[in-house]
Amino acid sequence: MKQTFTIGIGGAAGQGVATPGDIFAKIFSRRGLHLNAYNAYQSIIRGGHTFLTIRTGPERVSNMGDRVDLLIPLNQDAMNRHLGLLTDGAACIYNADTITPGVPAKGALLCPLPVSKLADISRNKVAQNTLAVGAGLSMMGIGFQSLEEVLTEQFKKKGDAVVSENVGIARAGYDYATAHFEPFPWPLPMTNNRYAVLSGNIAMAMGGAAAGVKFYCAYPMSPSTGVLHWMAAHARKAGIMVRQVEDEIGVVNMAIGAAHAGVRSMCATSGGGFALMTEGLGLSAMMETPVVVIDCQRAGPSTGVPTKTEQGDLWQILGAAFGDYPRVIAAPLDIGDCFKIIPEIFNIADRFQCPGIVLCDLLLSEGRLSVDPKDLDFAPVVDRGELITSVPSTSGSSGDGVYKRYKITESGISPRAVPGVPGYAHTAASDEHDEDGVLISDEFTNPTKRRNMMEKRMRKVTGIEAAVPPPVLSGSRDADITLIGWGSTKGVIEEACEILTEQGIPANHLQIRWLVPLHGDAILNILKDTRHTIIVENNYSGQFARYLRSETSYVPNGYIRKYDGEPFMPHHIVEAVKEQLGGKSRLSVPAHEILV
Amino acid sequence: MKQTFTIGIGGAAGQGVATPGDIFAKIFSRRGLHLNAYNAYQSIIRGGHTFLTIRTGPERVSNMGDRVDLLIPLNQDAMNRHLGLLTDGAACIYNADTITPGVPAKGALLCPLPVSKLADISRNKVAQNTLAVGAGLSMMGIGFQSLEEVLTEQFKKKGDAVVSENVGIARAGYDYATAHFEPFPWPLPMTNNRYAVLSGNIAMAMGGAAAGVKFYCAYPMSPSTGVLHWMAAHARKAGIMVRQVEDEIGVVNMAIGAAHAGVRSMCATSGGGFALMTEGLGLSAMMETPVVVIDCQRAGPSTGVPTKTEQGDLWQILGAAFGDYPRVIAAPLDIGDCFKIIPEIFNIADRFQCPGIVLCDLLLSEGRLSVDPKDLDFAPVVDRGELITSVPSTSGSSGDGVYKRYKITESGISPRAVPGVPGYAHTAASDEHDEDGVLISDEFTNPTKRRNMMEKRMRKVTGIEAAVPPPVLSGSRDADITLIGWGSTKGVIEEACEILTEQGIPANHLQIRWLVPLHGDAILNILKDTRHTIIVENNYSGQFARYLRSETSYVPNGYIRKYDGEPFMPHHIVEAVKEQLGGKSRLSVPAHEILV
Amino acid sequence: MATVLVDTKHVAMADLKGKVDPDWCPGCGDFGVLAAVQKALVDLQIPNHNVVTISGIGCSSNFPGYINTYGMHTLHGRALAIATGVKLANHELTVLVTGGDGDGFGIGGNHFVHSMRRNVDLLYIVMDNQIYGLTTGQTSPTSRMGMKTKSMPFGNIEAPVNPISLALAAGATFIARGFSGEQKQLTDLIKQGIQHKGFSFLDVFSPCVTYNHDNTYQWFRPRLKKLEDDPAHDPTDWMAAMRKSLLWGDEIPIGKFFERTDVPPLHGAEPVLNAGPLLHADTRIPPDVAHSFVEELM
Amino acid sequence: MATVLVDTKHVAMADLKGKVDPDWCPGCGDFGVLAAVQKALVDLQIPNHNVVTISGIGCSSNFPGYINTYGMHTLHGRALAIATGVKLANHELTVLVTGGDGDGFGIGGNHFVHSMRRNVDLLYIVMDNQIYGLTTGQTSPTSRMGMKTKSMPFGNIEAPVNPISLALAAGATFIARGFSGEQKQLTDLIKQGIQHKGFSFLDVFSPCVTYNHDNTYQWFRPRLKKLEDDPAHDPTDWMAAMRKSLLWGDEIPIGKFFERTDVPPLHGAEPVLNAGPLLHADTRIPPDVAHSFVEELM
Ligand SMILES: Cc1ncc(C[n+]2csc(CCOP(=O)(O)OP(=O)(O)O)c2C)c(N)n1
Ligand SMILES: Cc1ncc(C[n+]2csc(CCOP(=O)(O)OP(=O)(O)O)c2C)c(N)n1
Ligand code: SF4
Ligand code: SF4
Ligand SMILES: [Mg+2]
Ligand SMILES: [Mg+2]
Repeated sequence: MKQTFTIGIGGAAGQGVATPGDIFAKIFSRRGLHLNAYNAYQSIIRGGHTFLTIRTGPERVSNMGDRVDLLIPLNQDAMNRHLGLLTDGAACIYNADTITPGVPAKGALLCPLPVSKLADISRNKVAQNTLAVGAGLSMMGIGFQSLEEVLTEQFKKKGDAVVSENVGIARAGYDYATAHFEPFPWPLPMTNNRYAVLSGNIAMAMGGAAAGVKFYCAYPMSPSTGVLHWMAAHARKAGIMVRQVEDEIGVVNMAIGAAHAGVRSMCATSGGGFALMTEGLGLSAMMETPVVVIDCQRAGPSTGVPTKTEQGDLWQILGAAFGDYPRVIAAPLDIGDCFKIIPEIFNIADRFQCPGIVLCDLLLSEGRLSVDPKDLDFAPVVDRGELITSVPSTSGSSGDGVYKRYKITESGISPRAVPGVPGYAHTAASDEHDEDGVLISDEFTNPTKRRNMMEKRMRKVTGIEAAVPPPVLSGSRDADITLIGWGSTKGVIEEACEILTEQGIPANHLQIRWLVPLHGDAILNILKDTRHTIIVENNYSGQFARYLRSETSYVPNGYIRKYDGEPFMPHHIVEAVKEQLGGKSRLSVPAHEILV
Repeated sequence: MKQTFTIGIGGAAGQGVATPGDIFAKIFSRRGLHLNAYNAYQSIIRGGHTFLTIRTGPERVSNMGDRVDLLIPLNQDAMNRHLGLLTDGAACIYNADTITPGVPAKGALLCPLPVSKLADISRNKVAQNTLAVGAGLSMMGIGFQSLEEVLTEQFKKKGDAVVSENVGIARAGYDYATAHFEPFPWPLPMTNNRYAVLSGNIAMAMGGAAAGVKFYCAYPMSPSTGVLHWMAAHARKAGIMVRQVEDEIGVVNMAIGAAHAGVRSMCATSGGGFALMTEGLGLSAMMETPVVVIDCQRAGPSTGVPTKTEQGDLWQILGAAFGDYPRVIAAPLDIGDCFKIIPEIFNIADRFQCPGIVLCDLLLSEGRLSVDPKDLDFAPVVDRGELITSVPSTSGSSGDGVYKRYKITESGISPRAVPGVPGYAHTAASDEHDEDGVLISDEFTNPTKRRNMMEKRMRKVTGIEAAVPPPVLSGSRDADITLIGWGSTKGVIEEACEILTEQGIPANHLQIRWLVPLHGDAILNILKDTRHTIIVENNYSGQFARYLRSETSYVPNGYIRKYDGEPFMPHHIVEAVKEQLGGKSRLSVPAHEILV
Repeated sequence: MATVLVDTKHVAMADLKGKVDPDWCPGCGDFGVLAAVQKALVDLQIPNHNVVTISGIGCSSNFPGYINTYGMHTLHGRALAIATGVKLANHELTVLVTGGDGDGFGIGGNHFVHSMRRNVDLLYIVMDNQIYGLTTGQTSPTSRMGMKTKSMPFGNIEAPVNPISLALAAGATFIARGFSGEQKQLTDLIKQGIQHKGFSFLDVFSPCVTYNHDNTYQWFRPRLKKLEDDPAHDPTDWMAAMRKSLLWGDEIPIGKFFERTDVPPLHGAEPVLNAGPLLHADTRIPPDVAHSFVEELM
Repeated sequence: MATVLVDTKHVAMADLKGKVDPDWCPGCGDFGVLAAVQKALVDLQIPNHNVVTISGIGCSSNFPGYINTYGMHTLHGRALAIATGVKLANHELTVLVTGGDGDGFGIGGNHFVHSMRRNVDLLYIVMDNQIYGLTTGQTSPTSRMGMKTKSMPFGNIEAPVNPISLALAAGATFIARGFSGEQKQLTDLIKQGIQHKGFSFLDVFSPCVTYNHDNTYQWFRPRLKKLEDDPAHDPTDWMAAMRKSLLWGDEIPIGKFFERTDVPPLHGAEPVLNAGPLLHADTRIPPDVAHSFVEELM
């Protein structure tokens, strides 16, 4: 098993849960440690309950894990909710002035801080937080200097006095813990690596910049808004036109307009906004104007639980817009992949002149992960496909009378001229049209031309299939259990496989990244050699299982699902697998033990 | 084989193709004959080409059939396009002054009318049409009186002079044909039946009125607009509030508002408008407010071919809105069923407090069929479900402190109080909520409550399943071929089965009316005894085949598809079946021979 | 607007308390709007079961959960469409629509215009904080030019909408502006809006203390001038109201801009409703009528 | 608005003829609008490849197919949103948006308001026939009260929108009304609209001879009064324009209601476009900038 260490910080919105989280994250990543952070929060600005989990370790940390090693409850509510999570070897640091601890499990340590004695709480409202950070770092065996550095950076804008006040408080917590609390049995290691820590939203935004996106627009919607925020903040440096639009219908159509004029164009939303965009996707398909739309899923239906995660939009995406048309749909596997997937999907959308959809979710969008900076490649392959942005020097001065925008070709791809190129003027229409772009819906309906044009467009599917790699099995071919997942569950399934294998149940893992096209044959080929398959997904009805079946007829041996708004933890999967191997059921729905 | 007779009338929009069609239809139905009419038209007000097919006969006529017995081309273009359709025994009546015939097939008769000699064409622009109707009826062996009657009704508002002018012209055509053209070998029979002739749109509108719809709203969109037109014209008599709204988003939400206030509420649109409504469907599901939405499919993607038919919206409907929620989706099987299905789906939507979707298509919406008036039952069973519209006399004066709108029950159904009832005030929310309707998305997120509420809602699926009958096989169990279809293709598949059976290939037929829930087990049970199955549908990708597979893993032996905008004709299916039985291919895409 | 149906018991503030306390940030302007609405309903003695409070999505749109009436907390931007359906299905209900500036003027802009021209009989209260609150602080359609937010960190380059001018142009028949820090006037405007028979639009400055640091209580107070204090102001004069609507800067008018009472509300213009609310109508089509429908087709 | 990029050859009417002839009904007002647009482009000598004509769906929206420019025939109601994207991606293009009253004021109403307040640099021509033509004759947002159509056979009970007042309230910087029977003025207004740097709105009475028997050429002719014939009319006076916009009945003004030139167009307000159209921008983020993006996260 990997060595990891998890801190849980709980409190009300507005109590400053984020800051200690950020400080820990910075210190860990600068120490060359990996980390994964997940914040269970609510759609509320002040109050309620927020629980931030930061898990760190020298190796890649792919999910929030199963245990909390250090609990920092910032109020009584957080103490009451979470003390029970602590097991042998874990500790809880809390403000002894305001919080009464419950009875911890055997071997779990209570570490009360006499906050008002250690800091002037009338001057500093978040003194308890800073003290706790100091105390925690001391117990983890991390030298004080790293904390001093981070605090200095953080407060330097506010002047030396504020810096030294905060460093002083942190120091007091650090020293108090050194004197009074038993350190954790294994100090956190250090490596020479340096990681960037980022959310999936930032990753997708940066991925867009790397892909050459020049137009980004959006209407705010959790959990996708972070993409807009990054884009807006970096627009001028990156040379990207960023617009906030009146609604999501405007968003998708504005994005299509910009794409049609020749630039790479992207937008992001969540399920409700995506619902409003589907008509536009059909337009993109019919005009053969490539655009990339990101859907960051949250718990539905309808407004649902805006701050909670789910993989419940799959069928909405599969059914987006009416009629048949070519498109490409991908689900990033982790936060690093959120970056990588954007240039990839743009290349396909551009080459095949069709919409590209990225199906992300709150877990990735708002989670944070340490990523090796060299995985953030700002010079990816860019393939704009057959795009005519100026009169080709070979063709003489003009396409007049020759150029057919929707030329019927073997590949289904017709060279695309953008407005402004002399001699290539044409009309792109949402109505069915002939090779010249002339409507065959009004005066000139024609079943033969209609059929030919449908077939031309749909021929692109073959090309897209070839452009998208089939999925591969992770882990040993020879396993008792094969777990199948898609998108964001990769990390937690991976860890569940490791645990199962260690516990004597060899497990391997098939994670789907490209949803459309799916490569059903390749999947069946993989699955035919398995012993017991279970599809793991974060929704009620098994949306992926149903989709996989629609493409392959495949029915797995069992299902593990969760639809309470919270992500899977490794033990949820491990226990469900054992339950199913024991023959108890074919469908497991693990209960989420963390009350958030 | 059934005895039927088919008239094809072709001309430009604005040339008055509709009127002779209406006259024939009236005369046939009053003669106690059945009929089926399909108009291949274009999205153009004047010009272009329109081809109306009216098929009649003493037995039920379920589709446009394969042959044209009488062709009436109103212009040269129509002559050129369609003369080739005529085979032995058919005839073509045309204006000899303006139209030059081509060479007809052997045995097909040319019947030129010397129009300017028979009528004063400077006075009457559509004299050629009226002459042709008269001539045609004479050749069919129908007495002139029935025509005189219909013309008198039609023109009586314009005064006696107009009536007698038109009757005179018709008479001239009638007499000329009696004198010069050979009559059809078998005269059209008469029966004592009387039929109503109506389109699917009118049927759905009337079905709504019968179901007790009190609120109907829409935004015009072909081919659904006929529902609005009927509703608007009959609103006052039927006591229905009919509104035209600014867009389809407004439509679905306004309909939900009215439904929430306690009345049955309906709206209709086509694929593009439906795309804009999906967010609203999620709202209906989450607030548990029943609403019925009709989608009249037309050829897509995007604006597509607005006047052409397709069954291409299925996956859009299946994927409408994000997240999992209970709903019911039905596809009417013919125009009579368009009426019947509306009260049925309202009962289910009301009982299970969920959205109901009717998936119709242009073929039914704008086609016309003779229907026995007693099948238009204006007193169907109405079950509003557990609806509280006044303080229950048994419960004392108030629900205060007791009533929980979203009470967790075994069935998933919670009694629904409408605004205005004292003591039952509550808030219905699109956010996830507890039994009381209090949000659990903001301050009070709670994975356990969330899970319970999801499960409560989804439990309704079991009830819906029980309320919806499984499909049944038509025809002999012992058949070489089983054709599987859904919705509007029923009639043509039925006839194809008859033809195949007659030709020595015993065929039976499974037509799906309820799409969600699907009753996959019942279907598998039926299909396990079949020899060769073929799924027939009017779209490119086999949307139903893919859906059926997602629910059952079932893969048929072959597919027959069409996506050129035109409906199937029986011979398309018959020939494709033979081709597939011959092992030539598993997918047939018949070409449409009628150039429209 | 509302006909008291059954209940004649006295309506007190306590009767209108919602099932939960508001989770708005301390100091949020929306508290003041909630209090004023509750006070208005008490003053007008409208029983809570005859009131439907309908909202979209946003901090302000959480409103229906905090008041004990029938409530609908619907989709972002769609409250007015839903409210129109509610009103037409049962026009005896008092319909209140509550929401934010993003909800109403951004995504909901089309329903805004069309509900007004239809003169749907309801009171529409926008808690206008010139920011997207619930989504943690982006530019809204009423954010001023230059304002810096998370979505326009270099400052807004788009001119804001003017809700009052727009409402005038769209044909609302009662148009007013309030301030959540001005309870008495606000309550009075709400009462007038409820009593007005037609579309009543009330734009309320309701500061977002968390995300809008430009348009604060302090910023508003010295600028706001009550229209009722201007003896020359004639709320029946549409052009004058339009002129007033343009004022923004040192002087920002609050109060009633405009009212006309000569236009029937939508539900009053359609004879189908003459016999009373649809909710209570017979669902069966009379046999002779049904018969005539079929006969037409024969 | 447009910078001539490459082509300096003379633009003639014939160059602007579309691939097919219009399939509008004989006598349809839209023919006149098409002719006037073509004439205006010839007068202004804008090469066709630098023009993008963008429409929604409707009879009038078939426009792009009938003129030889780059064209986009998009979704019902969405042309303005798409046009905004086009303009921002390549602001050297001349962007024309053409469509119907249902398209623009009905389903497209929200983009109407917001594109105007953004002052997107384009000319928006609405062929306003006060009816839904393509869908065979339903009430439109500009249909007058009482008008009988297939969707309101007992007469319209909803007040129409007033596109000119609405455009004024929404902040369009050039606002005019034309008549398709008045070619010279119409051509002139189109030229002005194209040359205006910002959102130009041109509402054109374009009779539907097939479905609107109320608002015919005959109905319009005696009523229309040219604003340029009124010596007192000052198109820089917003309030005066608003007052004129209210006229409907015996006198209906056509001509330029309003123009202001002091507001930069949207593309001129965003420094990202200072270096030229995005279409020609380098797609690669410079390595040092990319490096700084990553460093922020470490
Ligand atoms: C279709 C859709 N798009 C986006 C959102 C996300 N969203 C929720 S509230 C909101 C804006 C809130 O601003 P406002 O309406 O001004 O209300 P406030 O929170 O400021 O009171 C947005 C964009 C949504 N719920 N639905
Ligand atoms: C989302 C959507 N809803 C409805 C339609 C159907 N539709 C096409 S054109 C049109 C209205 C046409 O009226 P208008 O915009 O005034 O144009 P006109 O035909 O009068 O020129 C409608 C409702 C559509 N294409 N898309
Ligand atoms: S974020 Fe702003 S609008 Fe929302 S509750 Fe807080 S203060 Fe009010
Ligand atoms: S229907 Fe009306 S708007 Fe359409 S082309 Fe004919 S005249 Fe013009
Ligand atoms: Mg706001
Ligand atoms: Mg129109």
